[in-house]
Amino acid sequence: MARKITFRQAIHEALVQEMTRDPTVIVMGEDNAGGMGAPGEQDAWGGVLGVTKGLYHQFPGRVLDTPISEAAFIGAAIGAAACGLRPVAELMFIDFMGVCLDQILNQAAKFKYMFGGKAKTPVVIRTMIGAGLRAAAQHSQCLYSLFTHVPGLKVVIPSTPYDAKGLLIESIRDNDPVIFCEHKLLYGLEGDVPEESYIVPFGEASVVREGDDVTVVALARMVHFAQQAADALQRKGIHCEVIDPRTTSPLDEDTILESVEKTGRLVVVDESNPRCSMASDIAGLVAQRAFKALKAPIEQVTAPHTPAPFSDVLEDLYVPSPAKIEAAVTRVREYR
Amino acid sequence: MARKITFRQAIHEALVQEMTRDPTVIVMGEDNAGGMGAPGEQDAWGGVLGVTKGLYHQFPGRVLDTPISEAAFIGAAIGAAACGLRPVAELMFIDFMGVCLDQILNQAAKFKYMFGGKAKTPVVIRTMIGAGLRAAAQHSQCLYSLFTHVPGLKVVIPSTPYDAKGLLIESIRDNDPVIFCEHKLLYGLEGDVPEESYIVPFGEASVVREGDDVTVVALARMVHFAQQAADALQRKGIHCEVIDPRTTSPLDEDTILESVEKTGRLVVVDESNPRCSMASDIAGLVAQRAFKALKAPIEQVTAPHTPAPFSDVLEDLYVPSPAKIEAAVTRVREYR
Amino acid sequence: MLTKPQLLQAYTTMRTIREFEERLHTEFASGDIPGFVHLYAGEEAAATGVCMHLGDHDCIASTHRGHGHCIAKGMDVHAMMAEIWGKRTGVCHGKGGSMHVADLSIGMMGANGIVGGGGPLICGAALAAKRKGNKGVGVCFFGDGASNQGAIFEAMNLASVWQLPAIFVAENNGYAEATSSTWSVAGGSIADRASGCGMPGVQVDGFDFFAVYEAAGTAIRRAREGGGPSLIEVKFMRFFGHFEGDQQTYRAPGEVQKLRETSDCLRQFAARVTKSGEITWAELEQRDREARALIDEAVRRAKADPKPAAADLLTDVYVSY
Amino acid sequence: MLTKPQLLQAYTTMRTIREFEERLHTEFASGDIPGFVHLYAGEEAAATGVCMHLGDHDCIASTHRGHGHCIAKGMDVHAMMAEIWGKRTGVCHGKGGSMHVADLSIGMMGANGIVGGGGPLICGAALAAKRKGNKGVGVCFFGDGASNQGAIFEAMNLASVWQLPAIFVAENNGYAEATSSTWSVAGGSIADRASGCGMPGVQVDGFDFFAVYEAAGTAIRRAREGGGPSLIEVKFMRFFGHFEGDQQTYRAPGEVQKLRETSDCLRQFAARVTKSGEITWAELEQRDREARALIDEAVRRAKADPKPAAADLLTDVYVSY
Ligand SMILES: Cc1ncc(C[n+]2csc(CCOP(=O)(O)OP(=O)(O)O)c2C)c(N)n1
Ligand SMILES: Cc1ncc(C[n+]2csc(CCOP(=O)(O)OP(=O)(O)O)c2C)c(N)n1
Ligand SMILES: [Mg+2]
Ligand SMILES: [Mg+2]
Repeated sequence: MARKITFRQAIHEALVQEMTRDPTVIVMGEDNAGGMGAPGEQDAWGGVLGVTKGLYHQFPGRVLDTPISEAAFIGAAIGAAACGLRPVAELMFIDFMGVCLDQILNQAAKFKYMFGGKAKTPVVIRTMIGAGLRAAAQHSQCLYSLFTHVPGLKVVIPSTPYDAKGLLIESIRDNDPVIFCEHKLLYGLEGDVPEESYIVPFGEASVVREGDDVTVVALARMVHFAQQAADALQRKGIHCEVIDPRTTSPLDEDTILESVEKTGRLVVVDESNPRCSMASDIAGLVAQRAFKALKAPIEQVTAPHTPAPFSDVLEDLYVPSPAKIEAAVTRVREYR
Repeated sequence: MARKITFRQAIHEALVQEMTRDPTVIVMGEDNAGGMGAPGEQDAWGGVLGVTKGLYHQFPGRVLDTPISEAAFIGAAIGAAACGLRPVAELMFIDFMGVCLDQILNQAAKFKYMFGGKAKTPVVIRTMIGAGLRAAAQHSQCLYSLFTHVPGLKVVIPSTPYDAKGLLIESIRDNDPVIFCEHKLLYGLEGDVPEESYIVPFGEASVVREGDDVTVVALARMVHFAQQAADALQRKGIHCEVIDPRTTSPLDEDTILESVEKTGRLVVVDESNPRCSMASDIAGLVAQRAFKALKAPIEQVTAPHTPAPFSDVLEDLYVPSPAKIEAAVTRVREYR
Repeated sequence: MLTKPQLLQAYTTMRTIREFEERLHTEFASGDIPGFVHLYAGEEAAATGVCMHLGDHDCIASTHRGHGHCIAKGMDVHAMMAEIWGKRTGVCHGKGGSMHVADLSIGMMGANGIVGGGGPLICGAALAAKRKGNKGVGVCFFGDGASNQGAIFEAMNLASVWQLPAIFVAENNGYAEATSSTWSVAGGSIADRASGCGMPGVQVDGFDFFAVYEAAGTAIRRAREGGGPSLIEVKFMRFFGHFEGDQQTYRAPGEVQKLRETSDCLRQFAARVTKSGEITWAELEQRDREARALIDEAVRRAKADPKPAAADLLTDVYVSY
Repeated sequence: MLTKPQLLQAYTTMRTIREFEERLHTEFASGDIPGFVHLYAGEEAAATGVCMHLGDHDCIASTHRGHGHCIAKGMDVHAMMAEIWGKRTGVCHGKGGSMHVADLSIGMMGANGIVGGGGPLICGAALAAKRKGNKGVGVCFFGDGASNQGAIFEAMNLASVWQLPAIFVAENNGYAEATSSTWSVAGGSIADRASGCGMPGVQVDGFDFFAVYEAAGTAIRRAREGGGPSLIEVKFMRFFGHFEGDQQTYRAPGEVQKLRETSDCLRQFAARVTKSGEITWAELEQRDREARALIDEAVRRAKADPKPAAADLLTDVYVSY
């Protein structure tokens, strides 16, 4: 386990290993190779952030660039999945879901049910989430709460290179449509990642830190902020249990509920906007199913109910910070 | 107040009165008149359910039929709003949001913020929600939770003819983008509606029934089911306070919180699928802000995490029923 | 060039569709059928003329007006009827209904409640066929109204860019709900949109089975041989309203009656094959009777079939969860 | 037919855009500018040739590559520069940035982070102008990549069906990110897609200001007179990468250098107007100096300007809530 690679490399490696293992796995997206029809290098880009760079030559015919036609190519990935392939399609930013949502919401998510069980749609939609790159309102959203609302979809949100690789392999092998969310500020994160292929199962939260005082559930980049907050709190004698659900659909309810049974206090940290979000979803779950154990109000630490601002000073305020998490934990801890 | 008209007529009347009052109000949608280019009657349809029937002749040039191009015409309504008109655009079924979401999510909702406050987008998107018509998975969704998640949008969900008229008039006069959700099984509902023009303000819940034992928050058709459940419970000596938020964004948090302060018990009824829904949103709100008052777990009564089934027997099970609400209220009431 | 068995097959398919739809029209009026039902009567030559060229490894994506495509692609009529009645024996176990009948095992990717929704999907089917190298094709049926949906345009362009074995069949039946296609399709011709997407486009008379059959044959052969996608615009008119219950006041008085008299694909087909002597009236009438019996039996069984069980509500959402 | 002041105005606009973009290129490299920046250098003739015909009651919808459109439409360059730096003095108070510069008061409906997003919006602007009867038009700029988005196709068809005073300007700069438009635009010509939407479509050399100016004039006049929408495909190539930071390995070696030498709208313009004797080199050089000074000053001020205040985070979401 000593090898350290980045989140970006972990995703790349998962793709390589699955494409090697299974010839029905194909990759598609805008400039996933790059340079189609152009005079210079083929495979010039490997996606806007270079995640798929190299696959084009390694797997001839299996990495498809696309016109800027998300409805068509995301739908094509879905149709191909229904016909026996295992496409991994890249929706460059999750913010672009607005131009192709129908294929995901009304086609992929519903085939199996509408068709009386007689369909299988093993498609993975890889997409970039989150704020922090000064990319402004249309390129900084989380939006996974919207997909989590939709029955028939699975939603995967890794926070570490290890989970990114294992969850992506699991996503590709899974037989249902999966929305795989990659936080743009995590690509450079390094971590231990085994070279061999492995899976991280869906619906199993990771308890990234154990503690008896307050349960903190966090997703994606917020897992790291929660850890930072927990470090600071530990120095003050407050012990957080930090849980990363890793998949929001299915959600590992048991791990969350058991933790709250122990701590009696819950803070949910979600970079999303607050309304009808994963933060409220988990709060609602616990208020229903672990009520007896609760000793304090459930705090939700989220972005505000505003679009993402461009200016760095504003964006830094927009994203939940370790300090805000710390304050929320302190509040629920001190609540009587 | 003695005049009774239907929910459908109330919406029609609101449109007539606002179009009469303000020449910048225009109406558009697929077959909102009907018969364009065809040899027979002009204004042949008035929308798929006849809501806009008659407006075409009454307001020449101000009722626009459209090709089946939701992205284009919903976007056109938004663009026209930014340029000084007050369009009321009809998205026939909210399920079709998938083909036009970008214009709502990334354009209408964000203009004002992205442009530093220097925009005003007074567009109303009328749309049909809900199950019950045996219309199956792609024509029976609620989906208002998705819009509620999005900062910059307002979301309006009337449950009575009175509210439908007053809220639609308010929606048209409002200067922000409004998603106006009409439940398909409410169109035929009759109720008292004043002939004169009036508004129902946003962010003011309606307490449709007072009671001290359990707070029941319900939306759209579920308000009526909650009332039925409350009737039955009353006969057993359990007194529900039934609250209809009427708008989910903005949400009248105070009325809900005050009621829970009084009752200590909450059931949220939402026809949506459960995850990241209005049910969880309200549960999360109360678990954070009225925790001290809570005497029992917060119950959410929702559709299951499945698409809407076609067959009548299944659809009737899919939609939350008065019996299920009654059971949930009884559970929280008896909780010790 | 069609053999006698092929001719009889074509006629039988068209007649079966017609009987299916006429019968649904009657049954709907009696209030027995739940939900929305969109009938294909009048348009039989399109589904039949195209699907005659297809096998099980070829896929079609259909529309809200999908019964004809299903029958032409070989779906079991009782399973369809039961589905439309919301019965457990339905091809989708009663969970889909008329707008979602589907059977992937015969390459029928589903009727679709979303106008234009099938365009992207068929690109996927064609892509899968291309990768498998099985010479399969994907056919997307869509309406004149759907031709104005961005998804259809994007799919046509993508099919061309990827050189997919895909055929886009625009069923221009004159109306999208109450809106005339002469109004909604700017430029007037759906076929003319093909060149902007780098593919051939033709227009054919949709009441003429043979015209559709030939145009489809050319396009499908081209696709199988790696020649890429094509567009066929089929022009005709539907015999019923947009959906059952539609008052159709947007149509000219007598429009449908005249259509039924002068522009009926079944009558035209019958006249031609009997005139040429290839088939006798008696042979056709026998097919008529068989079709009627088939539908009678399908309806009888569908009515008697059991509804889904309560537990079915929660199944079939995921393969695993 | 352009007067000398008009010619000088055209040149000044193009030069200002060029200076703006060249300067941003340098400033970005020094790491000072946050976020994504897409430069318009090389394409100045399009924005300028079109917007010269427009007044404040005419609207434009722009793209992620929007600086040129903004300047041509009359936006204050300091307010733009400050916006790109995320300053409170920016035209959007620092909340939008390069991808969302907008000023509705001058009919500039915003750059747009969503490829193709402007098509529907401009239909709305054109519709509003039509209803107000003010002879205003709406112009949608979009790229070759955007031409494959359903929203653009739908918008063109809708503009035609509604006979809107709308002009669609396809800026075919050869690439969408790293993808060649010869690959992504099946059929090869964006202009050819016009007829399928019932409108005229022309192709013009985008390095030639006069060609763009004339084609735009024709289309805009037609629109003002109630003649409906048109499409203009402007062909050229960008001088920088897709965004700042792009290594551009997909381009041919020396491609940009050659472009700058042989296909520069500013050089071509200067050569023509000096050769014809309409304007002297000295007059042009004076404009060059003025443009440089303007940009210098804008950058100097933008750098010194204050950032937004913390409280700004929560404002401007709604008019009322
Ligand atoms: C995206 C979307 N928009 C609108 C509708 C509502 N709708 C259902 S069928 C229909 C008309 C379709 O017309 P056309 O494509 O010509 O097919 P036809 O009904 O004539 O067979 C409309 C508007 C829908 N189902 N999906
Ligand atoms: C809907 C959507 N898809 C993808 C992107 C990412 N993206 C931004 S610019 C761009 C290329 C646009 O190409 P083109 O339209 O030719 O404009 P150009 O950059 O050449 O000016 C892409 C793919 C986006 N912003 N929006
Ligand atoms: Mg039609
Ligand atoms: Mg380009």
